[in-house]
Amino acid sequence: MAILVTSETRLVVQGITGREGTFHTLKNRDYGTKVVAGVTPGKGGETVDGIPVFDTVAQAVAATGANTSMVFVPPRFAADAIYEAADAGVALIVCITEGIPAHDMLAVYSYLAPRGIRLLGPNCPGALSPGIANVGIIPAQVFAPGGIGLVSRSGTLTYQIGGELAQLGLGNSTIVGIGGDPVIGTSFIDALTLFQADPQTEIIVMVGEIGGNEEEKAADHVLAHVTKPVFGYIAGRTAPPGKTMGHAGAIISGSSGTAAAKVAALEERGVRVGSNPTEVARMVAERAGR
Amino acid sequence: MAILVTSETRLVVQGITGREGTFHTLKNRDYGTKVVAGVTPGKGGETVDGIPVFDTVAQAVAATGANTSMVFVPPRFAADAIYEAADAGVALIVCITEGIPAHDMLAVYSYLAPRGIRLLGPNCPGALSPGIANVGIIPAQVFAPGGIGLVSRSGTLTYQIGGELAQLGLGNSTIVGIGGDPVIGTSFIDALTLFQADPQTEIIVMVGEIGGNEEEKAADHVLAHVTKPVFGYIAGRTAPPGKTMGHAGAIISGSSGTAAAKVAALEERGVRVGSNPTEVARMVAERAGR
Amino acid sequence: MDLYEHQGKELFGAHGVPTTEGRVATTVEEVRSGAVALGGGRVVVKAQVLTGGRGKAGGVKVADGPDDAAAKAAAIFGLDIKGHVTRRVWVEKAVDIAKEYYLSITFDRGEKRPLFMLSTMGGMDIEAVAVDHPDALARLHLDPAIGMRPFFLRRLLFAARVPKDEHRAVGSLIEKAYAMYLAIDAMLIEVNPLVITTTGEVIAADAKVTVDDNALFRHPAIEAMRDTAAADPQEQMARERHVTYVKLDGSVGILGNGAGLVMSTLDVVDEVGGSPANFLDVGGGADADKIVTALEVILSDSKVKAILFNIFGGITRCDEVARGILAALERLTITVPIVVRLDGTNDLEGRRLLAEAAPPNVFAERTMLDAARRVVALAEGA
Amino acid sequence: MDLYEHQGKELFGAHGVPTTEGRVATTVEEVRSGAVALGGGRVVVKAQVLTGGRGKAGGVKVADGPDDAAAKAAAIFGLDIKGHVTRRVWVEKAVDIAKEYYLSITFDRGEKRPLFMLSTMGGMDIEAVAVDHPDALARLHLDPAIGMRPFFLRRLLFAARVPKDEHRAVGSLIEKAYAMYLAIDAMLIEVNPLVITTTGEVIAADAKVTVDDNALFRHPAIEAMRDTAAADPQEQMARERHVTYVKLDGSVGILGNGAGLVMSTLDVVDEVGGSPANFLDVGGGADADKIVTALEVILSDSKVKAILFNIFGGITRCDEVARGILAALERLTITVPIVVRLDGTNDLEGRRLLAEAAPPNVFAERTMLDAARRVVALAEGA
Repeated sequence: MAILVTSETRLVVQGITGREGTFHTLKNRDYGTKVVAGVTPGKGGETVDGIPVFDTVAQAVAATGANTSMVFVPPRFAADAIYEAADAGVALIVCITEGIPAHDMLAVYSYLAPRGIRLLGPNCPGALSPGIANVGIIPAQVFAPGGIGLVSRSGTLTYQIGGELAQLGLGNSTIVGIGGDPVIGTSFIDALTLFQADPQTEIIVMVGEIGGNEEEKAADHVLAHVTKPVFGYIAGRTAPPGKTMGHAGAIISGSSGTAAAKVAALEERGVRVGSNPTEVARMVAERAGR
Repeated sequence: MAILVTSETRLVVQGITGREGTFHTLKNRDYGTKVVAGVTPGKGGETVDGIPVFDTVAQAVAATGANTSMVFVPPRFAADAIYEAADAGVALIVCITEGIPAHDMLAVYSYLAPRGIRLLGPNCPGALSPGIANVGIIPAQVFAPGGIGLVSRSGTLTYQIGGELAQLGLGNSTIVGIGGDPVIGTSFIDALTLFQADPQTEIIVMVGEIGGNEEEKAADHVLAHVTKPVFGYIAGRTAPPGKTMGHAGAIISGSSGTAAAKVAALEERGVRVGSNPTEVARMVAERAGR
Repeated sequence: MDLYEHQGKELFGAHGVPTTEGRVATTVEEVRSGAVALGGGRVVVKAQVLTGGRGKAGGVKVADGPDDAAAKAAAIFGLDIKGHVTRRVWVEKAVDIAKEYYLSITFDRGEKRPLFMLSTMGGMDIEAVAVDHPDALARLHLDPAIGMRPFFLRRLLFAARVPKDEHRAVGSLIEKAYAMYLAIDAMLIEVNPLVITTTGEVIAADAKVTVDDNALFRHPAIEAMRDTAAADPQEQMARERHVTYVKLDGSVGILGNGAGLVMSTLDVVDEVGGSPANFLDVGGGADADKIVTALEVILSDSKVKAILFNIFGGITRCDEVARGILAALERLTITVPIVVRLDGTNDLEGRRLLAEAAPPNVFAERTMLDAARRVVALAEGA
Repeated sequence: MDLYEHQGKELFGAHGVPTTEGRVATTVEEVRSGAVALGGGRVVVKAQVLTGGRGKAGGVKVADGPDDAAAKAAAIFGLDIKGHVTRRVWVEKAVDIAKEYYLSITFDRGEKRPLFMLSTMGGMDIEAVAVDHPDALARLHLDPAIGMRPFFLRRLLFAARVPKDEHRAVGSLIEKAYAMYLAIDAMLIEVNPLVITTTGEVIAADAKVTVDDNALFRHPAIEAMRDTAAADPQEQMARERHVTYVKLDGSVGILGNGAGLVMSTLDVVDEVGGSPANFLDVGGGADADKIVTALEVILSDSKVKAILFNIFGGITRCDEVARGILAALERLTITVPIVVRLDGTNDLEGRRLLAEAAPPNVFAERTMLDAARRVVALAEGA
């Protein structure tokens, strides 16, 4: 089954003709994702390696039945691109773009949330359901199909942990990078809910980092609603207080939001936390009986 | 059972201390409506004939569990009042105020609709469920409980037809005035859907007028989704083309939107239309076996 | 409230929508001096009337300079265009037209969203274009919760097949027109033609603008644009007194509360063989003074032979209406018979007041149909 | 990006938020002339540092005129406040304080809405107020889909128990502060104290403003306010080159792609007994030039004894990273050992490039843990 990105996914790529857009679109298609269209205003009628390009998302949806959009446009145009996808009736928008102003995303989120339109990201690596489809920039060759659902705020750290699991022979149902920006569309709780309902997923791994209290809220949710085993990892144990470590989310404010506080909150609610990526992978493998 | 306004209704009145606000609030309460609170900024802590007054709707909801708001404030403050009620968690907002700018209501509607918050009006007489509760300015003494659901764009014309029905011994489940402004919260279709689902309602009467195409859309809905008998009346048969008759909705533009076109659309879809209020009441009475 | 072309263009100028440069004139001499002030070159003289089809009626003429403009204007002043007499003209610099497009922003009450329409086949009867070449008229609703965004303009421009090199200029004009639409609470902004000049400029060459009457309280400058001289004097009197009045051709004066009920009353009077003299809605919550005022408006029409009061009180109280009728009988000289039907809020008190005063020319009826029959009989008997 | 008080107040002025009148000064003489320009009366001299607690540290002094202001300023210049050396002061007209309130607008990422906090117990430690008198600190989220509306201000003002006669002035200030919050893409606007003067004026007497770094592209005037002199020179160099760098105290230079992976790398290096010299995230899609730049930044810290490259390529391509390392070895003089771990997009090609070039001080490792152990051993051996 997998979550978010499945065999039903019909992908339109906004910004397909950019360098990165073309590169990752073709990688996604090569992996097996149904990439049905691309959008670049003014390039309607062209093709990218056989993929038809349209001037607007609405045209692409009408012509190809696209139901998922991947946004690969520069930050100052990204909010417009997300609105365009939403207005065109796309059900899932995966926004890879990094550096979108927080106020833009606040407005976008306020629009999408009450309408039930799902956004993954922004500033996220996308979602990969190994063996089925890949939407985004996750390096798929590292991962194999399996029963571990993996959700993470951090892109490359996700790969790291997924890679460690793969080393131990464990595959994934879906790997979801939710992004680390101040305003993101899909939260830990959203991903946990989807994994809990997904028959393929047997064990869930959530990868957090310092800052905010999303991991704590997710832990409450696990205690109340998740029956599958959940393992965790928190990055930023040695980050100095008050220093920004690159994510707006990774700002320690006072005592809450520290790695220690998050680890404690998770452990108290039955989520076992590994002290480094290798350890968490070993804990999962043990539970999975490998 | 009735619709919209029921025994579950707990009413807060915005603008309770105004002349009209006080008059109709007390009439509503005397009729049996559970009027639990009023709101007038700066008059928090006062009472209106025993009804506690609050400074904000949020305070009123927190203190009294109000779930329905009646808006009785001047047009330039009405949009703000509706937002306040929605933000405070009220599920149904009945807006009596007339003369609210259309752009204000466009923005309000765009906010309420995706969030499932129901608005009745603006520029409407409210809703009366005879014998149960009355929210608004409908003169309740004319009506008795019964099985006829009545929905109308026009306030006083609703009373006229309800009065004619009462003369013939027919009572009402609920009388709903949806208002005649360019942007209204509850449409004919919404009211028809509620009446169809309401066990008390046996026959539905819809009262329309010239302008727009809401009656035609409602007729399509009747044909597809309503199994209960529906009767209709359309006002404005003799209105001269191109003249505004007081409602922005009552502008004839070209051939569509005329009374003749609406009557034909209704009749074609199985809605029998009376040529005047007395006739439609007689038709309903015949069907009801009186 | 409908605006004249020159008023719409004044607003275009204030909101940065590129439009033609011109002058309003009410005399031939003003036309000549206006044309001089515009540089003395080729100008267009356009009748200012609140109706369409003025081109076909001879209300728009191109002139080769001030003298020619004065001559052309002389033929336009006084021209009757569908019942509207031309009292003002607009003299504007002629532009070199390469292409004519069509743009409108309307308030779509069905969809509850603004509707944009754009076509490269402007300058002609757009309703015919919509029927004969539906693909040539792009229609797109804007989601107010999203607002104006670049993608919206792209969708509209691509759908209308506007050439790519015009996207920036046409898009910018649309964006500004929409900003104005919001800023002035417009119900309609229509530009036909939207001209692409031979030098590539984009210009709103006409302006049809309607503003929401309910929002005029926040636009006093637009309210002040109202052309009271052109309005029917009775309708103008009614407007000043805040009652909704439309003059018709018959003999039965009609007064009611609520547009739907009044329309229905007209229909029923017609059905029983009478002919309504007017539509008059006193609105909700009318007090005695307003009733007096409304009667004055009705009686200013000398064709009225009898008057029907059809009141079903909700927010309006029947006792107030009764007091208004009695006050009017004292203050005004009313010779025509008045049939009164009162129902709803405080109806018993209202009927009692009238019965006690018992004025000789006031007749009470209990139902709308009976009241309509009575007033028609009285009007015919008069 | 955090702004100094005087910068925040400049923005307040531009957005109509009433604030104190003052001058920036970098010398005692400028303080004196500033105080003269402000009328020669009572002024306040305030250290301009990007940290809290300057009052307690002696960084804020009231002065009785220009000479006294100069004297007070002399003691403030050079003052070290929590590691921030005072180079600038703000001289402002003293106001007659009747009451001190607290106002802040923050970006609440959990609720995904702006959070307003208002209290009549301002001027003191607001965190203590929040704990000791939670009812005295009104908190209210604004729904961006509704925007700022009168009811929102009423809710906030009534909840904070602001006296009714101050609602208009305090509400107006809050409304303008929020308009500014939106206009400048602020993440925080804090006013403590918000002063009610003895004559009833409402004045923002302090200003703490943080602007979203991601939005600076549309605010060049704010970007230009950045105090490059006060920044750590290495961090400044990193910023100019668009890599995220935070200097730490250890000996192991660390470079990775993605904040989470880099933080985790720091943790693992610490866990195996090393001490990180820095946090450096080259971001997504770094090319060879950016790798060279990043190495320059790391090497500008002389404490670095060994460097760890931990790359898991997604949008970043490992072959580009390998090319960057080889280019840096050619262009820079690098004597410290570099441990390289490459995984993900184009990892085979990246490893091949390094293996073929085989530079003597580059050591490849296949796992993060092994790479951490190796670099710690090399740093200790160095």
